[in-house]
Amino acid sequence: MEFNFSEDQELLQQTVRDFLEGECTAEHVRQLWNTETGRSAEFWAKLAEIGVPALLVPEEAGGLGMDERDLVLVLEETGRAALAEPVISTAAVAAPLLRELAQSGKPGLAEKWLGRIAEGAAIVAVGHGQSPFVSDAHVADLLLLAHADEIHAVEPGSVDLTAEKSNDGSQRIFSVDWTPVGETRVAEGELGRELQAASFDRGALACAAQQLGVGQRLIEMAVLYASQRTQFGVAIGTFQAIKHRLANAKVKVEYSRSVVYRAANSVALHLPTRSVDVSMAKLTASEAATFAAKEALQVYGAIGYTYEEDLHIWMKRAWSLDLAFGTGAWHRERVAGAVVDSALPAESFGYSAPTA
Amino acid sequence: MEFNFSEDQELLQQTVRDFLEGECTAEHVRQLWNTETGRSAEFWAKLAEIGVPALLVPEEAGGLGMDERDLVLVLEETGRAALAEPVISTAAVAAPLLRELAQSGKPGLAEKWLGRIAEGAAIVAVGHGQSPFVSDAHVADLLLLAHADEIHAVEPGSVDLTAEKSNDGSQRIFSVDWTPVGETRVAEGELGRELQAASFDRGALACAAQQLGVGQRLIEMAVLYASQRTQFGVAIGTFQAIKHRLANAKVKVEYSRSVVYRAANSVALHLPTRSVDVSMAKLTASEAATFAAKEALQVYGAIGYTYEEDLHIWMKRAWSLDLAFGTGAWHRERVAGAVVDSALPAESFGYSAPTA
Amino acid sequence: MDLTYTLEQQAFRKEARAWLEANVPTEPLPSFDTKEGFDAHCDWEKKLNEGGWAMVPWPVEYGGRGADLLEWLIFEEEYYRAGAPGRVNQNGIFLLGPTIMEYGTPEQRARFLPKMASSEEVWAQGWSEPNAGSDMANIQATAIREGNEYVINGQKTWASRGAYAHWLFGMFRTDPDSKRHHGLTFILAPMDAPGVTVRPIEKISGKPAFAEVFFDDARVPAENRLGEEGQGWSVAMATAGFERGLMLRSPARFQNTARKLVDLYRKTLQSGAAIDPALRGRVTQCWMAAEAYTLNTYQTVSKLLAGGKIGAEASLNKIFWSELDIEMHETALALLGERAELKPGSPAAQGVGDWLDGYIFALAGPIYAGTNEIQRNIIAERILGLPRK
Amino acid sequence: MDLTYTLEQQAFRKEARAWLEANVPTEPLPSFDTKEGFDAHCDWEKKLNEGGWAMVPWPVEYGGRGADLLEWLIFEEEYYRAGAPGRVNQNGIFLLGPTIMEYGTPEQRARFLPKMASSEEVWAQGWSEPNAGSDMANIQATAIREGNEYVINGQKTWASRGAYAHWLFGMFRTDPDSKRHHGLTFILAPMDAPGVTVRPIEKISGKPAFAEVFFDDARVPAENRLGEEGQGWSVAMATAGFERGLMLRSPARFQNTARKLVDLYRKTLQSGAAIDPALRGRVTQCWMAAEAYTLNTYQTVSKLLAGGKIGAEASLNKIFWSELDIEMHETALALLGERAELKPGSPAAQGVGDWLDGYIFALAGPIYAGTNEIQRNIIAERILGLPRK
Repeated sequence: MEFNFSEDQELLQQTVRDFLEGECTAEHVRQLWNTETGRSAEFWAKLAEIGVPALLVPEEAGGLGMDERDLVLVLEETGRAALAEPVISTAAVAAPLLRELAQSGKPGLAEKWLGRIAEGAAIVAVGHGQSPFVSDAHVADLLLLAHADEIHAVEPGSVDLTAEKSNDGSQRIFSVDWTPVGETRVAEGELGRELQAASFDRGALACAAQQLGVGQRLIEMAVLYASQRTQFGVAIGTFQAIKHRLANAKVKVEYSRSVVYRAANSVALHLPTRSVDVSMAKLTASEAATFAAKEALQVYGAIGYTYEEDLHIWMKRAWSLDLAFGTGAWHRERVAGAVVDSALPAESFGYSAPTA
Repeated sequence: MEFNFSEDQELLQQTVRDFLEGECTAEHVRQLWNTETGRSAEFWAKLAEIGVPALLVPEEAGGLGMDERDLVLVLEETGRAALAEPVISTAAVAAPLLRELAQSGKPGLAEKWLGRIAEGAAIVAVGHGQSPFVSDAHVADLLLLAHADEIHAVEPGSVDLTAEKSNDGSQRIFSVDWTPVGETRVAEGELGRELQAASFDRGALACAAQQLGVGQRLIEMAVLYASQRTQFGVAIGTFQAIKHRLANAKVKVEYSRSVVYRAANSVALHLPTRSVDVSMAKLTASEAATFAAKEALQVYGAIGYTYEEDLHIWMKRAWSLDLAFGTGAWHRERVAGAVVDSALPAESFGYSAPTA
Repeated sequence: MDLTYTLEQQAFRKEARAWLEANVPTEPLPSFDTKEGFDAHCDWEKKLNEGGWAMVPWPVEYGGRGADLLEWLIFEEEYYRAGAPGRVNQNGIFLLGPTIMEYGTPEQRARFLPKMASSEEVWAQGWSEPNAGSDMANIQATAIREGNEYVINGQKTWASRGAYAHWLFGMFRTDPDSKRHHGLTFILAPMDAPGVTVRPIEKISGKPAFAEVFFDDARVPAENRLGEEGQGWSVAMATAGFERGLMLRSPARFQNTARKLVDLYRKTLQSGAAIDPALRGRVTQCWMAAEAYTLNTYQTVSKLLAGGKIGAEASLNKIFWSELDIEMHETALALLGERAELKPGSPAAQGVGDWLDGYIFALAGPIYAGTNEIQRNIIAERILGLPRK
Repeated sequence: MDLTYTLEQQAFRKEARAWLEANVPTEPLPSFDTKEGFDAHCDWEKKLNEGGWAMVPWPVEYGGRGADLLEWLIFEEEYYRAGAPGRVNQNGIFLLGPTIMEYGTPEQRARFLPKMASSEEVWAQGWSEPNAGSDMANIQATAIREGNEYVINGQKTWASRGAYAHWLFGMFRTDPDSKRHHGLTFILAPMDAPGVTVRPIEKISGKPAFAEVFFDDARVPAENRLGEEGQGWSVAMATAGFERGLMLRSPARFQNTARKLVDLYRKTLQSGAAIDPALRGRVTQCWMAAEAYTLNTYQTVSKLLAGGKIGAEASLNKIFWSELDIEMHETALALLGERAELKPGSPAAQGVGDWLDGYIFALAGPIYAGTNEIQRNIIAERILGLPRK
């Protein structure tokens, strides 16, 4: 039993953090909001240089062959930086899905795409049944779309996109009009359902990991502001009302951290508790981040309510991640199904462990 | 449109308050907790002297012929004083029920009991379908019990009582074992249902009115304590964390006040919105009082957690009134039935008023 | 206690309803945070004024209807019920108007009130400065008397309607050596005076909602002073009292939102979408809270009409409505699921995007007009009597 | 990261489970807040000690099992799973024991630890005084050195287990001219010494739970001092750190409650009783929070085993478990409806009264061991770095 990350994992996290702190500034994010695609091919190439899209690509396909336990800390950093690139769809969901398709006897698609993903030369968008929208469809070189119990690999030319306007300028979502045909079908039946479920859980886990970073960053911003802003002749951070708000936010963020890390482990190892563990992670981390957003806004006061202050960039990330890959209510209901509806006692970490 | 109480109504409230402040001290309540019945015939006689049980008894039966708009302020005071006498069952519910039975052609029962109630010479317990327990059954001279769509007037000798132990020392509740027979039946069918419903709403309104007083008193106690108790060299009431807790409790109590008064008006005038108005009152006032209890305890700290400090007398009142005459969830569901389930828009005070 | 309307009140309601039904625009006006919308709202105010419904609570002599507070409540109920446009001239009607009636000279009343009533002149608030937010007494903008003029320097911020308004009111430090709430004077300043620069501030939705106003040796005549020199704090406190109190947040506003929320719940249920079972109770609770707010307002109004006063109680009010407004919108967004993030114009939004807009608007509630932290301090100290220090 | 147990850990769990299954009393013991229950619990501690399971995390040399923190977690899981009695000797095992190991002389270790392990001597906490609660440094009780003794005067309060315990530990002011956390000394005092008077304090349930302890020229030998004279604050802070941290509130306690809550929900549903639809989500949320607490603890323990330290993080812990404990019990009471007010012995209660008892116990959570307000200050200042003043 060992709940620590390895030095290598922490080093990778630090590398990504250093890179994003230098390059993915609030100003950078704002600039992207004002571009047509909201995405930067140049930035994606830099992310590929430090290996982000290659993380879950097998080594034999030119990737780093890591798993979600390595990825989770990286994703946390992308949340912290409010990164606006398709890291969830391409790096966290599409890469392992293509790997699994290859394992199940469809190597062609993986051969074609995995290497390019690892190099940063291809972006893949992913559609799933829990949301009517597909993120990043406008910049995708390939779309992996769910339809009933099937997965289809669809070329961008054969879909019609309608851009929806998200409150989060980093979120580019589309209604996708397409017709499933036999040639695009890459999985169906039991396999299709399994891969859909695994992909959805990977996406939800990725959102949860980003929310950790978003929540932590919101608290840090509010702490900094409260330490500098004075009213009544003192820094507002000396007021108990301010202190206690941020302390409560910190409790929530810290108590979602281990839940997210455990879910990463469950996904990486395909544990039977994977879906429930992911739902707990998504729900808990999202509640923490949206709570932190609300408290941070109240700490900032009027200035936090303005477009020119950066706070809203992270607030809106917290809100949009909360809705992506299953809302909180949806995930709570999934946990309830396993915990409350089951005839058997739920699995409690440690407590339910069998003896040897 | 006039939402003020009359000078007479306020004078009556003040009279009751003065009396209870002098006689119904925390010490008095504690003493009663340690007696077998938990009730004082002597005290009940004094309440009768200032007219409390006579309030809703018609003048021709020796009462004061008032209605719930007069009673509501009196009940608020009984909550404020944590009075432990059967004022809800006898004065607020049984008296008007007997009056209505007389109006519907059963004058005998009213003739026998109403005058004695007004004089303080009779205590009547009331059983209703929302609770398995009957309060004050052990000291009752008469029990008015619901059974299906019937109401029965039962002599104490013909029921078996099992004393249940309430967390609230002022609450004396009993499981009542009895057999409904023809001779005890005083209402049935449509009339029985109507009278049961009206009685239940009167009881719930009475609890709500008491909760107003309980909530206000809890806040006052906590304010007093926080103004006197020093830590770190200052009164703890100077800390924002303490101030904001009690400010929040005050908001809740004040915003339940008009809701309760409106419900009193609806009950007094048999308005069609009566049941929904009462449910809103019971729920809102109970939430405010139980919230105030929790905040007051946290303000007191350890001392508030002791039996020898008086705080728990009111905390326990808030909790037991919360459960009496329908739990919060039950009342919320009743409002939901009218507001959410109905095909028609809900009646909103003022907003929905028709033009002449 | 008599919770029925008099015949006169019923007649008043009938008249208001008839006029509104005949005159309220059938299509929603564009947001008054745009120039186009600002002008359209001014036109609507003009129409209201011509119909005699612009300044309902003002005395007849100033162009009002002389309505008492209960009639005002009735008018607001009808106004929201009719879905009429937001009031671009709110600062004038509810804040500055009553203040000028109380503190203004006869000349000031004659000069300012009629054009306020017709919305020919729309007013911006100038309460806040960058370092005078919650700490309202920390004002640094100065107005130095020179002959028959005040020379104004400094900066105001969060001026609502500031982007397009014609006039601004606020406190300025006329005694540069004074501290805190001493030495302040309440001044009315035209926004087109030389030396006045307006910079709109966008709220998080990206729409302009406030403005910063910079004064650089701007000169206003001494007769634009409201009340005595150095008495600005008292004048402002009266004005702020109007704002914190019931005048700006009429119960009908929240009842209207609550009813829309109930409607959204029913429609979502009918659509067959999965709904978190907890939302049934939350929707009900929101509806009840809007009713509680209404009943409390009616009781307060009855008390005022009977000669009572409202003081720190306004702080209870502020906390209650601002938290309710957020809760109603959060509940609505929870009902919308994935569509909750769509902006109003988004193809798949089909009208639901107004809830997001409303949510962002509601989020300002606990911040402006005195943060809820300040209100809690006021409740604790002035109503509950907890020690200050 | 490897979230599986080693073979050794699995063997340890198996051994603990087997011993507990064979030895845990089949009937619940009476409350240790009664004399009868206290003695019964001491007997149970004796049995635990004989089985080698009393002082699991203590080193073998002091009668423990030398278990590391992970094994301790496993033992606690098995302990709660088996429904074993509450630990009457908690103050000794988790607070004073480790403190004596760290600060005690060899003689003190030999004198106190074995009898603590066997529960022959049960310890009361003497942290608080009437005017030193949250303000822990405001201690006024004195211990004045006279020759080879300290003469103690003053009063301690909220001494848990104080009614029947044999010994008390706490801080006393050895320098009467000192202020705040200076001049304090950590002293071990026998409760049967002349001049010591114990007055039990009943909690709101009417059951004694704490005691006031009065010292009137009570004399204790100087060798009962733990650590140096005047260094009491540092010793106490180490002890308090143990308390705020994970040692007293093992995750299994909350997982156990959460599982009972799920069970209550299922049974209530099966009984056909009407259930507030919001409770399904609340029960689920409670279960998740207990899991979150557990996972957080495992991660913290992994960090500690890898040589990390736990400091102010213990304050996060305190807030989380105390609020969770209340929420779980409130959810249970909401499920019980009208029966929620029944005490355990009430005829209609049929066992559900334990939830009420548990709720009253839980209500103390945000108060004792440093109120949650104090913990929030600590988090804000020491973890987040917000300014003190």
